[in-house]
Amino acid sequence: MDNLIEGIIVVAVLAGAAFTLVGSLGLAKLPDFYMRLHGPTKATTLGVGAILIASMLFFSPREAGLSLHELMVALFLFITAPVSAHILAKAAMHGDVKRNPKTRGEPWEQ
Amino acid sequence: MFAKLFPHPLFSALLAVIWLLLAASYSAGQVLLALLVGWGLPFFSSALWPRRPPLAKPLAMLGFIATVLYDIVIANVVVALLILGPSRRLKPAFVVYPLALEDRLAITVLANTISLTPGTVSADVSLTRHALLIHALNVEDEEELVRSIRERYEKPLQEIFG
Amino acid sequence: MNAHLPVLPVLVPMATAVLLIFGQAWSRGTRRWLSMAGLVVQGAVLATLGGVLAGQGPQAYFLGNWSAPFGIVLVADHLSLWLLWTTWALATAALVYACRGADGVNRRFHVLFHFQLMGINGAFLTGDLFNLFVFFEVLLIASYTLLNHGGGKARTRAALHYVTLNLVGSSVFLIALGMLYASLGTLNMAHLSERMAAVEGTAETLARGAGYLLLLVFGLKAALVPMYAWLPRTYAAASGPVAALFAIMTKVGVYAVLRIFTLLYGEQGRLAGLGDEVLFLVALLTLAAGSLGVFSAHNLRRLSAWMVVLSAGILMAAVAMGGAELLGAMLYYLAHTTLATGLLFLLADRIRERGGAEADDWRLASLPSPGPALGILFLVAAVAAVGLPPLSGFFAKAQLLLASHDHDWSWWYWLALLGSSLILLLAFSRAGSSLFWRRSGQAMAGYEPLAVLVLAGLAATLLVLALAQQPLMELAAKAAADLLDVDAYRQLVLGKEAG
Amino acid sequence: MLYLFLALPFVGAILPALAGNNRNLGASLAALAPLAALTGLLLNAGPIFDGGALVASVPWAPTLGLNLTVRIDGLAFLFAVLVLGIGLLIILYARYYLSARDSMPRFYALLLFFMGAMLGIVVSGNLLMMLVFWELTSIASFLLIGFWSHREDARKGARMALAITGGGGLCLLAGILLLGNIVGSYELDVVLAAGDVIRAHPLYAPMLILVLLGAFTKSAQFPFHFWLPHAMAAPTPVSAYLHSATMVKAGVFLLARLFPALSGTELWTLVVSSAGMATLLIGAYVALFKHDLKGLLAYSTLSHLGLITLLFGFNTPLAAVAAVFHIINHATFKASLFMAAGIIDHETGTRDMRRINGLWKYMPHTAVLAMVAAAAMAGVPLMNGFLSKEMFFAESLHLGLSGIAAWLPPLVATLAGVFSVAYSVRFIHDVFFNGEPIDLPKYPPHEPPRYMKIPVEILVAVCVLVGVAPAWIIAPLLDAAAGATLNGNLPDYSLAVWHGLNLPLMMSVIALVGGLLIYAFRHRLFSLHERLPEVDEKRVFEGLVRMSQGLAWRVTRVFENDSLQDYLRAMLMALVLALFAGLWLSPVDWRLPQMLPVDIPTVALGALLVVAAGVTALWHRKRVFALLLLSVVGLVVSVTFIRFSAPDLALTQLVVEVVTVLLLMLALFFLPDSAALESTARGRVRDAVLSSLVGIGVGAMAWLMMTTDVPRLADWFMAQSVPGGGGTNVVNVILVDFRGFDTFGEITVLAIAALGIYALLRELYLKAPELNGRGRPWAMETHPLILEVVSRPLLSLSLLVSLYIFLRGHNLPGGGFIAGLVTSVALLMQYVANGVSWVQSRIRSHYLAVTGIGLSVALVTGMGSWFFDRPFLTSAHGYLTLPVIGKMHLASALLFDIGVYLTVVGATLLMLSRLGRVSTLDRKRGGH
Amino acid sequence: MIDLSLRIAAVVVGLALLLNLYRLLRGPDLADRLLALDTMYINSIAMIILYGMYRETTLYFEAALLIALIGFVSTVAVAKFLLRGDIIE
Amino acid sequence: MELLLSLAIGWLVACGVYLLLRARTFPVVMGLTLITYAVNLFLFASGGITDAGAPVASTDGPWTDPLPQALVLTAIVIGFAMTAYIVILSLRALGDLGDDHVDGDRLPPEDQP
Ligand code: NA
Ligand code: NA
Repeated sequence: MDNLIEGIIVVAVLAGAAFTLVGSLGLAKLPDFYMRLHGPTKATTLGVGAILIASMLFFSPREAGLSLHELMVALFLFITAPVSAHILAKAAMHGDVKRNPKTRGEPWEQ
Repeated sequence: MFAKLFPHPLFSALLAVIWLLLAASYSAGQVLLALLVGWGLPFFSSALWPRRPPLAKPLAMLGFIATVLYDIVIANVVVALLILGPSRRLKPAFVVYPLALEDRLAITVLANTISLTPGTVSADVSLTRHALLIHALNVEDEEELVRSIRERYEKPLQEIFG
Repeated sequence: MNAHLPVLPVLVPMATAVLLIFGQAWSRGTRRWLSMAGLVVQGAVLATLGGVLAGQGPQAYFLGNWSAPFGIVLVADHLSLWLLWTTWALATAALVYACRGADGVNRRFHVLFHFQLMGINGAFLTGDLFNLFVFFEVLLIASYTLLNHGGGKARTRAALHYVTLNLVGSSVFLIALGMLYASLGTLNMAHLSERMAAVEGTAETLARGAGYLLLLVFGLKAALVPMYAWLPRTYAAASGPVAALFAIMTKVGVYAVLRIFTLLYGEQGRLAGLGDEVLFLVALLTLAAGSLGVFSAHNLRRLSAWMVVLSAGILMAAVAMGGAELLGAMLYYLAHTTLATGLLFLLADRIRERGGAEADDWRLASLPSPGPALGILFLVAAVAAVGLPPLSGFFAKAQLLLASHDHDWSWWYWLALLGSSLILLLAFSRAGSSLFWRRSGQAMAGYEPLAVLVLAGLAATLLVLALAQQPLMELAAKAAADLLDVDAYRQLVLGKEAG
Repeated sequence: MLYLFLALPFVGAILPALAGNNRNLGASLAALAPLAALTGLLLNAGPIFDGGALVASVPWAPTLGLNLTVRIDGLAFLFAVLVLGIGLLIILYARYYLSARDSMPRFYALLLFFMGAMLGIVVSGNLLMMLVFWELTSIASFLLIGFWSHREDARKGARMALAITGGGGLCLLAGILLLGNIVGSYELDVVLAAGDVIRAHPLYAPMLILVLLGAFTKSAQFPFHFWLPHAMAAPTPVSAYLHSATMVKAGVFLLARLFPALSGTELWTLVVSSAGMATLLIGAYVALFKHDLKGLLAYSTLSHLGLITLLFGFNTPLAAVAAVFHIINHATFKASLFMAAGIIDHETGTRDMRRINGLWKYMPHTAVLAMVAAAAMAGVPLMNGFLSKEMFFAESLHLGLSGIAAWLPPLVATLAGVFSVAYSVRFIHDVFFNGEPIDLPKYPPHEPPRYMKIPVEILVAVCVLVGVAPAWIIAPLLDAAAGATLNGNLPDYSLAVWHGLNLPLMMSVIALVGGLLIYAFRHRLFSLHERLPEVDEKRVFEGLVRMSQGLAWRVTRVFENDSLQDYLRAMLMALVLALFAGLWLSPVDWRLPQMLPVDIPTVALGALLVVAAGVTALWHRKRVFALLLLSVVGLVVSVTFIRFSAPDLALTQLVVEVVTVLLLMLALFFLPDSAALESTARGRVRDAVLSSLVGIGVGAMAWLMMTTDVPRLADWFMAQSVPGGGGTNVVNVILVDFRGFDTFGEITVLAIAALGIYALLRELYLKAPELNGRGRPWAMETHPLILEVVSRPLLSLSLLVSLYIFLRGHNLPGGGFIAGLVTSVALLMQYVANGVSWVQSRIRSHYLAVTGIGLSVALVTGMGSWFFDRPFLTSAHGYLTLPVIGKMHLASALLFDIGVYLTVVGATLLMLSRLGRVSTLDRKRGGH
Repeated sequence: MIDLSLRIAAVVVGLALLLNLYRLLRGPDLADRLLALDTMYINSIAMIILYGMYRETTLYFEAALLIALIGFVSTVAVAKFLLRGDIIE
Repeated sequence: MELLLSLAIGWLVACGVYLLLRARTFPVVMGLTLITYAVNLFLFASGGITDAGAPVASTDGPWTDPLPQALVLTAIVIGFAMTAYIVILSLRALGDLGDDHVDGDRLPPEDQP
């Protein structure tokens, strides 16, 4: 049981870190702002989510009772990340940032 | 009367639960405090949240959340692969999504869901609230994207918010 | 209540200020009376405290009932009392003067005024170095705000400079505090003093550096070279009552050097006498800068502001030389110069109130004359400021000269004191003859007996300082003795088990 | 009684004001006090003539050695009589001299004030007290010389007199302090008895020079003589009083007073006699060439003062007697001459002797008076001036010098006598004879009012009486005065008119004849004199003052240039010096001690910090970008706090940072969001060097701090936190309990800042820019829907977090301050998402009041402990058992923390909501 | 095992932070930089949680919570600034 | 680690000071903020740095010195109040003086007395 939980923790930690990195990698390498926007809002959020799960599993046996307060962080992130992305996209459209020429469709005038 | 005392009853319950989660203690005192918090915060800040959202089927919310969480996990892998792969192959697009929802909260939930689920970010809501602008990282068929969002998210939301 | 006397000079103004926050809607008259009442109570507190000190000697007050060095302790000795009284006298004059109308410009004037007093009084009382920092900040933020009282370009510009410099100063203060804590492991001044006596090694390096940094910080407050240049415009820009009150602000810096350097870098240990030479040199340069400024001023505001710089030099040089007698004389001078410059600032303001924004510029000969009442008051202020008898300035100067005569640096000090006096004489005679004699046309409109009364009251204080110099000198001597009796201070704060 | 005597003139100074416009009454009232004083003095003069003194003493400032000692001996008596007596005559004279435009009460008040001060000098039995009155005479004379303040020459003359005599006063102060220090007392009795000690003291020379500087400036001795002629801008009664019997006599009085204590050394002889000699000659010479009546008299005064000084410089008892005698004589004849000059000025409207001629015809009475007085001045036999001058000549011959030095004094004396006769003759001949008046402003002149001449007549009578019967008239007084001057060692001297045909008489004859000859050839001399380059000391003096003022201004401007950058640079250079001096002057152990190991994530953090801060500095002109980088720095600093186990700091830093960024964003709306490059490359390099030095210094100190280990208070806090403070979060317990007073001050700072900001923003109208930094219009949508909707639940969630952080603060990281900031941020979010007006219309709470309540809660909590006889802020904590809830831990510190919480919320929101409104107002007006 | 994974994860997240910094410096637009900052906030949450696990303490948890809150607030504020210039209107 | 932290502090100070010496209000404020960060770290470091746990009395084992932390907290709050004040003051300066330059030299020079 302990080993299983430990295993899950290890996997969650590593996977979380990996997703985090991927999100940031996307931010670093993708060609235009709108495409970069996808990396952090999702991959990173999920990555942090995974690490939070690891933390819950990690602390629950150590503290008295279930350690669920990590859910609060997750909740916050899941509520706010899309809003941040949304308003960032609006800001970008207002700033007329360069788009990848392959992009179909047009951003809206702000 | 009830509505005045409990402007957002479901939310109150959620807050109480969160309080208990945060406190990580379930003693009688903490439960009482949680109830107090759950009632008090919405009550005292009701001026800043005047309209109670029209929730028709609150329980359906749970199913929706499950769907979304599942989508987040699955599709994140897809995005991760897209990111790791060569960027040249990506086919980004701005897609206009005609909204059927009318409630402000419902629209917001939909927009956020779209942003959380992979490959799409809701970039704008039209001033008339009749359409969403979505940026997709890699999309072959815009029609298909619109249709899948409609089916998977907007329909359930229409149910939840009546 | 007597048991809590040492904390009351901090709490009374604060309570007054807080009450006044709630009194925003009250009539102006009510607010004024409340504000005055706060000062009256404070005066009563000081009088009682004086009695207690005379009877029982210095008092320590352990806040939160935590023994030193763990909690914060306030120490009320005669030195604190001396400065508290000086502040009080100045503040009373400034406040009464302001209540004639200047306080109406901004509803929060009285609030800020009392917060300012809270900060100053706290700085004079605290026995904890970090707490001193906190009170410095209280008095600074209040002064920033008071400085802007009334608004206008000059004030804004001056405030920008003043605030920025002091923010840097505060940072330096914190750095010094960190170095002291790292090297001595405590923040209580008595405890620091005790540990400083045995400091060595790397801790000594840190403690030395901290000493220099503190000198810099307090030098900025006191407007010493090279950090004096901000002062003239700042003080000249402030509204009259505020500038008058600011006359005490540089003295807070002087006090801080006096207290900290006596306790920490005083007689004992490897760092004894740290910075004395530098301080003396810098003080003389400040005195020179102040004299040049006084000499080149062309309006009363700037003249008064430069007076503040000049007197900072005189005070700090005395601090650097040290010795019970000289410090007593220096405290007497401090009270005198604070009140005298306060009077000058109020006079300048009064002239401007009556004759317009530039009315105190004596190059403008065509303006109407400020009239005989202000003329006599100016004469009194000038006589005091220059150091002529029969007012306090003369005796202060004589005391300083006399008390410093057998010091190694006395020739420099005498030269500086007498030289600056001559320059003051030239400057003030020119100022007075141009402002009151050359403008012989009709007098300015707006003669106001109350204003004259307030100014005359302050002027009378200068005479009282001179007439009652014997008891005052004895009190100042007690203050100096309390300051220099480091062992007693430690004993008082740290108790018997200290050692 | 003696104090009353001294106080009389001062009290009397107020009296004339009672008379209003009645000039006679005014003068009478003015005369009351001196008359009473003089009468009192004369009635009590008995002991004085017996060689004793009237003494009274009370301590004033014993610490300083300052006692109020009145001591009237013969010398003091003599001067007091002169001061009061001539003063009375001046009062009478001035009654007629002053015109209706002059304020009589003011004049008499100042005159009496001066009289009192002068009286004070002469009767002081304590040197410091004397100094007090000495300086008072300077002030009074300044006001008197400048009496006609509308005249520029009066103002300038007054200032010059004050500058010189005041400066001398400063020297005298120093000298007297030294003297008192040598003797150990300022009491005159003690000082006069300590001559030997004084002369043997190593500080004798500097002390003597300082005292003499005081005396010489006051008595207008060379080279400080030039102020006196310019003081003639004063009304003539003032000149007659100040420059005959009083003000200038104060200097020679001082020489006389301190003669027993200070004289008798070569230094004394050298300095005093050379100053006297020079003044004597210069005065006598220049007097002859002055066309201005008062100018002539002024220079003759100089000359006579020089004579008296020279006599003291002779350093013999007999010379001292002669000096005292000449003081009396000069006072009488010079006062009468000034008055006569005043009458002439008054009647002719000018003082120019080239225009005033032949007045004998118009005012013979005055002419007679003037002639007698001038004869006294010239030293004509049977006049008082003759007697003292004979003594002077005699003394000049008996100095016991050898060689050329023996010839010099008599030569100088005779020469001066020659000129003195010449200008006296000129005063008479040029004015009363020498043809007809030329173009007088008032014509024809006639005799002045009867009473205006009475003072002159009295004085002239004295001149003659003394001159004819010195032994009867003046001997007792002179004995007393000279005896007092010499401290009782009065030599034998004879006051006869005829001493036989001797050398002094020969010198007198030479002087008389020579003087007449010189006057006869005056025209040739005048033209010769006019060809000499004229030295206008006044212009030199004023030029010097103006030049040094200009210099002072320029030097001041260099440093006080209103440049914040320069001020900062100066301060930072001092900082560098302080830091490096600290490192330099004490031992530094630079060895690498055992350190914490470094790990990769921390290095990454470090890299983040370094790059972000560096780029902020480099690219600060792209302001939004720089602000983002600043946020990165803030974030990294917070994480660093976590890395080193300071969770409370991390929390605080985080919230503070976000509020700061919000604030800066608000500000950036108005500030230009990019700036031009202003500094030169050289300037930037210089600043970079300065910055690096500061950074190196601080970094080195940080390094030393972390590598040194001393016993600290930490253990105690850790141990006491739970039992003493009732909380496990030691940082919070320190904040609200152990060092609650700091926090008390800290929230006060916050509240004041909020108040200040509130005040700053009042009536601040800033133009909201219509385009963004890139010249594009702003987005149309003010409050995006999604943000608006999400902000609603987010508020409650954040408040929940805030409450949570607040409640746990005493035991775990958190507390009132952080909770307060979180609440503020939560509410600010509402402002951002929904707008100022939306929120403001829904939140009624008055932030200022919230701030006030917060402070009050903290204050009242702190004072609560007084009811338990504990000091301010003493905390109480305990356990409370409640039904259902169970045992609850309560600490009064929690209440204090609530105060903190409320203050923070109130203050923060007060600042930011106010600022938000500034722009919105403008946009509303502009109709965006 | 957990320890090792935590160390590895911390290095990985550190790398992610550096990548964020790269984007922050690189831009090219303010929106890009802001996005990078926002990501940095989230990544530092991950870092703090990892550190808490490494130290086996939950004391740092609230810091993570607060970063989530204020990261959002500051991102929104700057974005609002870019859009409207005025963040509170 | 001590070296790293010292370097970071020194660097922050240097950058802050450089910004402080710029001619406009905004960089000055940013410089002050950077200096404040550095000073907070500096003051914190005065208690020495350890890998030990946070100063919470309920947990066992080693802990860091709590006093500097409390001091830094106070300093942060005060620094915040001051920063807020100077930000608004620079706005006021902008409003009153028409630009954001920090020096007053460009006002007409006062003429000589
Ligand atoms: Na003539
Ligand atoms: Na706004």
